[in-house]
Amino acid sequence: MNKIISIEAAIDNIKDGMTIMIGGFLGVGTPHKIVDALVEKGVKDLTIIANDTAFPEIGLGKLIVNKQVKKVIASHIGTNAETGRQMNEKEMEVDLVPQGTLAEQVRAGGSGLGGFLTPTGIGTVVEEGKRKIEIDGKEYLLELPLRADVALLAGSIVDKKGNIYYNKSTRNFNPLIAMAADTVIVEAEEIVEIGEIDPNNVMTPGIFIDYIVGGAK
Amino acid sequence: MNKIISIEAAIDNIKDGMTIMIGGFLGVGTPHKIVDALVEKGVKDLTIIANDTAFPEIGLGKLIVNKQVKKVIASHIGTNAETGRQMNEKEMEVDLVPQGTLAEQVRAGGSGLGGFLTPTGIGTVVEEGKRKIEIDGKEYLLELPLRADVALLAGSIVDKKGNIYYNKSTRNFNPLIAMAADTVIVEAEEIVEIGEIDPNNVMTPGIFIDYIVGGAK
Amino acid sequence: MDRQQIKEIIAKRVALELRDGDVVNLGIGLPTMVANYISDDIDVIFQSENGFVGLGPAPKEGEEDKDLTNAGAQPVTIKAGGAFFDSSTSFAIIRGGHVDATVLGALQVDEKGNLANWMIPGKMVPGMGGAMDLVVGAKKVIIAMQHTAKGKPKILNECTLPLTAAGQVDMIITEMAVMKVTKDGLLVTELGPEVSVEDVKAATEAELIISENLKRMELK
Amino acid sequence: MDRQQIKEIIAKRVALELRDGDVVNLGIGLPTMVANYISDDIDVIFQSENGFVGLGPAPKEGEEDKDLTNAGAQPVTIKAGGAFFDSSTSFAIIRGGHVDATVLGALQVDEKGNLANWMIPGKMVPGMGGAMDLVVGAKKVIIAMQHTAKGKPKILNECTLPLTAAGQVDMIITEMAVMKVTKDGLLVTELGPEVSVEDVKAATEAELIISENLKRMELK
Repeated sequence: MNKIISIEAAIDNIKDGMTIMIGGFLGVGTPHKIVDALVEKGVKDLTIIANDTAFPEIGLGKLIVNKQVKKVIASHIGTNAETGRQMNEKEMEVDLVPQGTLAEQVRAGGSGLGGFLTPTGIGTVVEEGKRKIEIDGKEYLLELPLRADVALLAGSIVDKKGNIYYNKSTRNFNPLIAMAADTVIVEAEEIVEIGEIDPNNVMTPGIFIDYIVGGAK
Repeated sequence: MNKIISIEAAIDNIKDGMTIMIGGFLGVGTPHKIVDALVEKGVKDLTIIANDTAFPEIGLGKLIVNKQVKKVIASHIGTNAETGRQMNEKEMEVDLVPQGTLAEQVRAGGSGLGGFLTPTGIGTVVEEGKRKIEIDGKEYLLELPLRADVALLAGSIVDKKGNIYYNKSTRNFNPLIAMAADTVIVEAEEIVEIGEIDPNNVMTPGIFIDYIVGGAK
Repeated sequence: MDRQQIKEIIAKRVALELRDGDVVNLGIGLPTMVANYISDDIDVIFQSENGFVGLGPAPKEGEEDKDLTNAGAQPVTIKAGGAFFDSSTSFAIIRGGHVDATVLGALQVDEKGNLANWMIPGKMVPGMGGAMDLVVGAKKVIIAMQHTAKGKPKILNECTLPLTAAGQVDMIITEMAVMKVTKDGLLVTELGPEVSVEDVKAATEAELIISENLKRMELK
Repeated sequence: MDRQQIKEIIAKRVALELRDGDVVNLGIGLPTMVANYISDDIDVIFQSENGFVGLGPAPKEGEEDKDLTNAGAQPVTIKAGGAFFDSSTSFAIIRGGHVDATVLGALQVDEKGNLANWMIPGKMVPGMGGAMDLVVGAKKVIIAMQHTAKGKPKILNECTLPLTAAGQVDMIITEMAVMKVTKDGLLVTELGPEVSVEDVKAATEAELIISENLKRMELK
């Protein structure tokens, strides 16, 4: 099975109205070439699940500036004024989620869990509409899993089976979204032969990866 | 802070009646020298949380043969006939837990989660005494976190800050129990200087580790 | 037929169910033999629940690695392109639907797809290990076993032993037949070598539906 | 005092709260400055919620690494003995009580230890990022901020803005005072340079309890 495809073939998997998870933290560890191709193609009405909406001219922030996004689920939007503007003018829906809860929701979605109990958000607006469960006298919120149609990852070194090695702080949400979507595409900074990444050091096993797109290098 | 201590000093942390998590899968990835020292010392009435009870002459199975264990929480005891005998004769209590649930309970215990919902065990005796919660028409069991007084890990390469690199299939429960106990002790196969393990390849950050015991090599 | 021949038939037939690129978890015992009969022109990735994908064959004598064993504590190898992980990730893979098929033995299985394979009360209580998660999480659950135990049926109207999981079995493969678990009951789609429909019925407690396209197992 | 001097006082005083071996997460802005004032004879490990421990100072110009930034997207370094991980592990660390202290700014904080620092409805809604998890999970929550905003009190009887977390703040450090959140209310234990009890009371809406052992901040 050859998983390496062109960027055009990769984004053919993304249709109007889909839910897309995108890796990265303020643009670090984001598959920039795939995002740029999506901006160019103009797919619209997307629901984006990501840590943040990056910056207007960097990363997935561009999709928002280009009005391709119907809804955002993220922990932080403060670095992209356009997200706030579209939210305030009700052009786009924004769900703000505590970062740890968001990471865990994606992990649950990829792990077959029906949800989890977290103390985060108790006593705040995050509680709204959620079930509260008491365990040993302490209150927790029941948070539900998140899944997507497509996950877009950035990998520093990717072998031809899709095994991924992330460099430094580029890892962030990438290994989590790799497990939580029907179709998983990684943008590789460097593609290497099978066996070149020590099995001990693989951070995302290739079994999660459907397609590899040759990236920056 | 010097974390390296003698094996005697390490097991001084373990008292009669404590709950101890021990890494390993049928003895692979188990801190054998620490277990042997515990057998020799004869600490008793322990509650052991581990994947399995290994073999009568290998790994934590020795603690059971030596009648130091009051209760075992594990997914599998079939390789150690003495566990079954003590269970059947009611000399020792045994909680059998599905392996994925056990791993997740330990992870929850170390992660500040109040519990999680799993489909595993629905329609089986594992349900007994547990709350069932329906999410989108599907039933899940609410499983609760596990924690311990002390966790005993085996690490292949450990630096002086306690950063751990596990070789091959020795990893198993070790990174999980590292987060879920009040006192965490790793038996190192090899101790190296700080900086010798690439921060990308650290599998258990040293912040979880209280003590390092020099091991086999 | 001797026991070895029976096992071979079962393992060979199970192997035909696996597809190129499939991630598969094989139980210990008979299911492990399936790996020996997979066609060379497909790439099946074996998962070992103690923490890796890319499980390879046993090493040569003298080349065992103490740090690399399967879920039965036997020395194994890892293929190029494999990957190690911890137990929570291993079961995230299993429970999360990332395993395409699991092949497991059974003490009992019934027409509703219920499976009992982890304990006999008062006699044998080894624990469920990873079986409960595997049966709930794998996309396809294949039971691979001898059709009967000491002449007694193992395919029942209803399991009497404690269940491993309820209604999760997709397929049963024995030396006598291939059966699919359907809403209406067990559908026999193939017969084993030199076995008649009557033979299968006689060795089975559960009601059987015989497929209109009933075939003989094609084993190489 | 100018703004820079005020910030310095606060950062220096917060630094005295940190102990050898502590794992600490510093919020962006003023809290980040705390790292500059930690005594050389202790080892404090900084956690960065985007995925590592061992956060070091900013790199020299020209030595920035595009793959290594802090939670504010600024280029940083990692110290020897640091470690990278994914976001779920990062928050397992945070929520699981493995962070000894977090230092955060605030819009409002009240005498019950309630904190509001993530939004002003209709005006500023940046999102909570990791703040809600940090405040719930860290063993010690230290609020480091200017005592007032444009002359108006920020330390209130009760927060009016949406909360980040309820009852989680342990300590408030401003240029005017060090306050501990106790069952009985806010206990003033230290005064800032050239500040009187009356000055602090005038700048604070919440009722203040004055410690019997009231001291002057000792800053180097």
